Amino acid sequence: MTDTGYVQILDLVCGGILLTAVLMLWRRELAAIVRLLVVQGVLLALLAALMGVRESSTELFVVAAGVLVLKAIVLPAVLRRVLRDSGEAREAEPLVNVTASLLAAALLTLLAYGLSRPLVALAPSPTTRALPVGLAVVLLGFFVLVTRRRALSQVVGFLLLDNGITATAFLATAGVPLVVELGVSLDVLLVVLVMQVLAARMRLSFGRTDLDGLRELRD
Amino acid sequence: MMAISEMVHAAAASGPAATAVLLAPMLAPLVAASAAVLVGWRRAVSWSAVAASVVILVSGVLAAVATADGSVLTVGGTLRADALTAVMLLVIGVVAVIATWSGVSYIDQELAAGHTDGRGARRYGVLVPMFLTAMVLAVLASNLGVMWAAIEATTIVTAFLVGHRGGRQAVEATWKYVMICSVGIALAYLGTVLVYYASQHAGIGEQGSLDWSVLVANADQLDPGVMRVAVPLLVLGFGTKAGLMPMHSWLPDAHSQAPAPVSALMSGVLLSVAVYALLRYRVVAVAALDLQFVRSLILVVALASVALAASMLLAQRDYKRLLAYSSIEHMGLVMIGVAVGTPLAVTALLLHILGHGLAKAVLFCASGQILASEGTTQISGVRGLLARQPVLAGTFALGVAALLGLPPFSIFVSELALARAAADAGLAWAVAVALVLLLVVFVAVAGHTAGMLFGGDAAGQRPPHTPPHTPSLPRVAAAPLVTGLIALAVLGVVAWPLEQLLDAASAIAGTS
Amino acid sequence: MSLIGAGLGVIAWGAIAGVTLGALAPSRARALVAGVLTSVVGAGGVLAGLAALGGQGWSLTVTDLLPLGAMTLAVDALSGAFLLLVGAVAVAVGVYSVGYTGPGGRHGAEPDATSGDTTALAGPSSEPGAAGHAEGAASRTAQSALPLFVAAMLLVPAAASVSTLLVLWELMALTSLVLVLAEHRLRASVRDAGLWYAGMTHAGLVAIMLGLVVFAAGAGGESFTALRAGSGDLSPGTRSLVFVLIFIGFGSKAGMVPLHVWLPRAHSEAPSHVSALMSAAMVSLGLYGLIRVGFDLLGGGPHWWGLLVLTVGGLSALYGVLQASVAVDLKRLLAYSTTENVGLMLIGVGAAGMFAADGNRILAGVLMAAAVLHAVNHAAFKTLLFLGAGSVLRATGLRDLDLLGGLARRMPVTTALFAVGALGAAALPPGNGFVSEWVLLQGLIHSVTATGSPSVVAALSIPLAVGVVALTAGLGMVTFVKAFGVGFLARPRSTVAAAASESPLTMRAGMFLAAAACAGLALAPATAGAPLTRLLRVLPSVRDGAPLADSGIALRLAGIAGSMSPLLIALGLLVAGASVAALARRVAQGRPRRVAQAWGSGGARLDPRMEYTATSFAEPLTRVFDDVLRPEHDIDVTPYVESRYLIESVRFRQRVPDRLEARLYPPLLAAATRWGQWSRRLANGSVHRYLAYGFVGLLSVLIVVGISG
Amino acid sequence: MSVLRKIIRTGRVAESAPQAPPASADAEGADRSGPEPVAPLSGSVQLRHVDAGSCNGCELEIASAFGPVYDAERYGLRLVASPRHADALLVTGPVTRNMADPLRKTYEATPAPRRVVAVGDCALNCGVFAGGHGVEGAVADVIPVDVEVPGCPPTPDVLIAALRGLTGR
Amino acid sequence: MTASGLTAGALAATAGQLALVVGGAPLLVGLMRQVRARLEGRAGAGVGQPWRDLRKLLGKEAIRPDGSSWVFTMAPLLLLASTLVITAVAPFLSTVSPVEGVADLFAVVSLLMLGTVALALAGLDTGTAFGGMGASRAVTVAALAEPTILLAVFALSARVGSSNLADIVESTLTTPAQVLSPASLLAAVAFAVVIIAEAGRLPVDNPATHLELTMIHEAMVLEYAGRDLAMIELASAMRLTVLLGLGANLFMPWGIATTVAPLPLLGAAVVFAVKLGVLGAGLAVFEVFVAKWRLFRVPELLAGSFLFGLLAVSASFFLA
Repeated sequence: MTDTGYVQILDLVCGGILLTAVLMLWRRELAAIVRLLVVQGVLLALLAALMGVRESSTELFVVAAGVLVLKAIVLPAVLRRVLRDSGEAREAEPLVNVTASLLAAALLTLLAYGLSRPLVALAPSPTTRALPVGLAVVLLGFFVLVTRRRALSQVVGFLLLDNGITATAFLATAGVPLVVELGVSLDVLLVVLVMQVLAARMRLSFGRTDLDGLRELRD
Repeated sequence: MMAISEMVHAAAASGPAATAVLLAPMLAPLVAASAAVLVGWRRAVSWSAVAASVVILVSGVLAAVATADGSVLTVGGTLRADALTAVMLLVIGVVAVIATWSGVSYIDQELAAGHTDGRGARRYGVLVPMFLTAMVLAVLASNLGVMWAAIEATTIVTAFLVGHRGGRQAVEATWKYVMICSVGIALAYLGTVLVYYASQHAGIGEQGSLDWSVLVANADQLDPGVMRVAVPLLVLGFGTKAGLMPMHSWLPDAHSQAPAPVSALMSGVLLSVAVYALLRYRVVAVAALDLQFVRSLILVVALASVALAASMLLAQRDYKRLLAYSSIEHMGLVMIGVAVGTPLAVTALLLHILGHGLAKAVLFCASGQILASEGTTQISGVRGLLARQPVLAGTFALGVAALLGLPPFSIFVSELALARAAADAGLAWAVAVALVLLLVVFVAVAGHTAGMLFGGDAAGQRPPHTPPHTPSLPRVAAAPLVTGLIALAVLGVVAWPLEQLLDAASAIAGTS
Repeated sequence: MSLIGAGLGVIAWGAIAGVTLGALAPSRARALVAGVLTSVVGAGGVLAGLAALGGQGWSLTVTDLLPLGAMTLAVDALSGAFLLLVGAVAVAVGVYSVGYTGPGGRHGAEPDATSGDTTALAGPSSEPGAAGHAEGAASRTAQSALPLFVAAMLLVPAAASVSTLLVLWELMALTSLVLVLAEHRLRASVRDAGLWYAGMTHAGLVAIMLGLVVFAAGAGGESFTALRAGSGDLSPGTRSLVFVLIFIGFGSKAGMVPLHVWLPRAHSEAPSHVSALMSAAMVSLGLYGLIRVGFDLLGGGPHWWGLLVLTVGGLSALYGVLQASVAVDLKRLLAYSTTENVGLMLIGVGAAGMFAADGNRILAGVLMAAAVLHAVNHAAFKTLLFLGAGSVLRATGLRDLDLLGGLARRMPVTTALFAVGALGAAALPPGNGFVSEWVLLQGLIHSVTATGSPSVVAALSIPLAVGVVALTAGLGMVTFVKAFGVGFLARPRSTVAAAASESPLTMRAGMFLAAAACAGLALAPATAGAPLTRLLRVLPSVRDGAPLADSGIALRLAGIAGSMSPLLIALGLLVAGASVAALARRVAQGRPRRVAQAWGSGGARLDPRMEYTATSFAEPLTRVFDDVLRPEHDIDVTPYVESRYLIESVRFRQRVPDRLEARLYPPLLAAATRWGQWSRRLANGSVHRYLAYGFVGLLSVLIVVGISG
Repeated sequence: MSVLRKIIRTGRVAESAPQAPPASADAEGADRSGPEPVAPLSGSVQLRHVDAGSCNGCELEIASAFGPVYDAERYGLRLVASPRHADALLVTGPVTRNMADPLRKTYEATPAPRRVVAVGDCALNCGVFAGGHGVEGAVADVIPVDVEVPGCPPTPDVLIAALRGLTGR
Repeated sequence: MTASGLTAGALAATAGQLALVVGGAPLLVGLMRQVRARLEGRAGAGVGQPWRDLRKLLGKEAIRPDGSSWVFTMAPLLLLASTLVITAVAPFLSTVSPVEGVADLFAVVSLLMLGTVALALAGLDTGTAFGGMGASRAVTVAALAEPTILLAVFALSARVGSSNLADIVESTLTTPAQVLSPASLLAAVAFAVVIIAEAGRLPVDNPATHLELTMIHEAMVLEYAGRDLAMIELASAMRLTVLLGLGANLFMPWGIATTVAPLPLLGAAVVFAVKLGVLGAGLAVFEVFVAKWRLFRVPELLAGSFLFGLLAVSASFFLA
């Protein structure tokens, strides 16, 4: 693969990741958001594969396959199950409305660019120049966590955050050591499973998964 | 004692003896967990958790003996124990012994009272040892990435322990706990990734490394620009698990909902393990960045945590939440020590961690008993306890005294040393702020607990919903509490067994 | 092994034995065991103190004790004085406590059961159970804490490093707190008293700790040797900061205004023998701390330090004695009197500081000696007075002077011994308080001639100080005339007072020991000359003084003209009184006094309610100092239903609240409450809010990093 | 200064003392009742005045006896506030029921040696009040009387003459 | 000083002034009453009347109220004893004394207070309302007078550099100009007020009152009779004498002997008696002109004198 071709594909993939993140902020249908998550998972796997090609490392291909399975198949499947059980299809009223969310997303992306300057400066290369995308996705994910009311939306926010970190890891270091990567993936999977169980219990106890109901423990 | 020391040293630093010392504390709880999986909750199973805790404690002691002179034990490339690790092993072991020991009667009482069933008890029996394993792994891991994963694993393992009792509040507390901690720890992961990124470009080799000793050796090569972004992420991320501002909010909910022994473990050890991670990273950060930056960052977080705890304690109405906020306060104090970072400060903060762990273990277990006997966690619902339950209330009172930093308990000594270390480092203003906040904490906690403890046995004043109280604390429940208090007092008076170890640990983590 | 070492050994082992045996002994023997061991520990202190005052020195460092530091002890003459003071108090208290905490007595009862009642004669009708008593001061916890408390107090003056001092200081606070709370089951007010005490003492600790760690950081070491050597390296600002901080801290323990609020509460709610220990011994350790750090380790300071101490001392003395003079609760009265006496000590220390800064070491020495001497005298008479109050409490269950009276005939020994203490506290000859106030006044009046041309500040402050001391002495006299006259003389004002009986032998013996100390100090103060000189040698800024020339029976001041012989005055009074009595006896020719009903203007009978009470006794003073005291009156008029002009009953109540406290503390507490209520909103339960905290925190940190990078 | 002027202008108003009654030296004083002046009382007698139910006529005369003109004080007589300080009681009026007990108590409260001087007819025999429903009786019915001063009211010079018998001056 | 202090002459001087004060005090009271009587246009009982009263009281029965304790019977003894001690140590006849250095001005003032306290306790011990009332008032007045008296002492002793009575007297003798110094004059005024308050004279207390509600001193001694009362009366007279004598000798010491030779001593005795007579007569004249103040105006008087005392001290600082 030529350098320019690699850079173009890389930028495309990274752009896709950021775009899906912003779209997740925009859309209200939970099913659509889960679909966007699948797309983002695929793009992440693509990114890993791309790095594998670049570094000609088989390990990265394995990682890419793992990412594909986990982020594009398993986790969305879990989310769909939650979605089906809960029967609540829309993120009706986010705490910050969509317009403001999009404006905030713009600001957060700018901040990510500003922040990643020293990171890029350490080893300027096409790969690291895409680092702001990863950081921006992290911040967007956090933003979703803070502003979305549904339990499912929060899980999505967490996954977005995690995807951002994964992207950052690939872009900055071509992935962390495998043992760490495994640990991380297992942890993320378990967290989401725990949350699925919790969401089910929440529905049992509260009748819905609106997180506003969780305000009994307070001072 | 000498014989053991020679034995341990005779085996090489990475010989089979070392392997045994480092693997045993991880495997023993797993054995206990699988026992619970197989046979469910039995007396013997519950004692096996205690035995596992004792194993952790014993290996902690052995590791301490081996590493007090500054040497390091390793197993393969993944497990590693130096004096700092040994201290943490000791903390985990001691608190675990008390918590599991009092857990024996706790679950029996819960079963008897119908708060849980056989499945719940089995889950408890499985998860608690696994929790211990995760924490032991976190302190033994030589790789910072593995350490991260182990700390994250504690969240998952404890998720269902927090929600042990079931019900709306348990679900709520668990959701907050899992969500906030996962987010926080994810930030720490981002920080880890960035450190790894910096290490790749620091001449460590093509692949870079997350191995702590390698990182420390090459810390001055790490890029300051990257580290300046990474360190705040790490502080915030591990700070979440340590219950520090601004990601502290999960802690009061989780601590107040979890079963008492689990609260004891979380408050006494889990928070400290996160601090331990920060302590490790601090060495790297200080070498890579200027001291002032690291110090200011941590100091702000630390003081903010103490201030928050003080504010929340003032009008607290629930004694388990009171203890939880007190944990935030103490972690804040410990973080002041981390910020100062001189050898004296590190020695002091390690002793503080140990003291706090013991005190909190005693207090949470005692508060579990109070809950069992009074039927409420409201402070205003408990009156004149000392007159009715002298032993239970006495241990609770002494625990509070220890927590508030009264001698002869070790927290006083460590707080004093922290103040001295901070003043020596030119941070007298921080000492002043912290001490004033501690005064607020003192008044608040003393005021709330005085209401619970003192006063006559006014039968008419007790709210009607309280069950007929148990006449006195069962001996099996009282023994661990009293043991813990005695240990706490001895630690505050006698320097001899720990001083050398703590000095060795401070030589590892302290920078002057 | 030196005597000091032996003494400290006795203290340490005695305390350990006390805790163990106090906890293990069967309840019947507990009082005896705890009392004896307390006395033994005290005797160790006396031994060490005498040896140190005799010129011995001693020091010890135990590295294996006290983690992150080392147990460092050193005893010099200054320590010796306070070791002796505390030890002697403990000996008397130990003996006393055997009887006091033993079976019998009414001191476990609600004390104010009848005070609000219009029928003062009613009295507590039911005999308070011995059970309540066994759970109070006689409980296992309290009895085993007693020797430990004494040992902690004794070791405080021996501490020779910041860590050691603070650990022992807090141990003292904790053990005393336990003892203050001993009777928590019997009265709700005990809990409040304990809380106030705990809070104030912790506030004091914060100040001391801050001051000392700043000091240690500046001096480059935490042992007193290092502090002494390094104090010169501190900047003047830091030195002053340290001084002000430790002044606040030690002052709060000493009970100076406005940090005195815990004192009237804790001293009146604690068991009486504990009150004696706290008021007589523990409070003076505040003075010790001030002298040790301010004048030894810091080596004295600028003029304004002295002025500060002098001013606070003067205010404390005046405010304390004013409150004492209108107090109705006997133990509260004694507690306020402690504030007064601490004020007098501080006046001495402050003036000493001023003169030392001016370079007048002779005068500074005299005044410092006066302060220490007054601490010793105060310890003697206040022990006696609190023990006396305890005897009354035990016999009647009452602390309210308005319900007492008539004890002189029912408890003759207690009454006589209390009179000795009251004489000392009223600063009248031939009492012991008079001696130290005399030295203090001598030091003050010589400021004119001795300093040549005094500074304007001195010229203004010293006369005021003399006025304050004089007014304090006058009001102190009123206070103790009231305490003794209303509490012990005349006819009983309640049935319980009428049924009082004399205390057990051990209690009388404890009081007798204290009274003997009072008498010794009153009659032979000159023997303190040599020890006081040795004590002053410890303090660099007043080192040259030899305050009391040891000249046998007369008390002569060294360097300045002034002499007085308390012994001869007492002798003169005795001779004159005896000869007059002999003359009167000859005149009487054996005719005895006829006992007749008191003259009631021909009225039918004399009711106890016609007697003057403490409240009415203090009424003129309350009026005179109306502006300061602001008494609260409460008048209920109940008319008959038929007409509002026909009055069925009128009920008048007067309360003199602690105005300083009312001004300063409730706003503080209210602010804290508001703060607490406000911050509850921070944890409102919303997970979004919680995550937002993190998000905002993350963003702000990142922005700061981005900008600063 | 007006007071000073008044003092100077007025000068001495006390009348010169009449001849001391011979009673003290004269054992045959037949027309006088009452005892010998007691030796310890010679030259100094403190009086406690008790109004046992008087119409206040006697009180006026007593007051003027101690005024500047008669100046009883020059004979060593003095009115005092407490019976404890008194040597003699100066009782006026018939003894009313309500005052009988106080009178007895006052007598009890007076240290020995003590004398009782009944002043005025009412004190001696109840005068016009004799037989009144509120009257207990004469002073002598309640406490022993040593000196009787008749008159309704007795004039100051009579009173002083009687009292001088007690002081012996 | 101490060597000569124990000579027979010095002892004689002390004995002499004891005898003079004990014997003369009732006469001084008699003189004051006589002066007053004359000013009121009366003949008066004669100067010796107080002695007659005392002689009579000694022969009378003593009474103790039911319910009182040893304090009641001890108080007159203590009152008299403390006054005797003051009399012995004060420099009335000679500045040389065998009891030199035993008591200074502070001690003297405190001994005066001791007497007040003894009487106040006795008043309380009677258990009557009047006794308590008198005690309360007496100690209140004394407490407020004490600062003044000590400040006056301070002003006097500050310039001498000693609070020793003999030193102050000697210093005034050697430099008479000091008497007219502002400090000294202010102190004298303050001292005069204190004498009035402490001795229980008008306008603070009326020694001749019959009305219990206005009493201070009298109210406390209402229960005493016979020899106990005699002791109190004598002591009261002596206290007045001692206070006037102190005032006289501290501010106008002329005539006092500076040796213990018989002739100067005799002269000193005569001069002292004359001084006291003049002072007493002056006080009596003053009393004719004033009425008793309300009890709650008394603090004003004492506050005023306190101010004088403070001014005196400040003057001795600034104008010394």
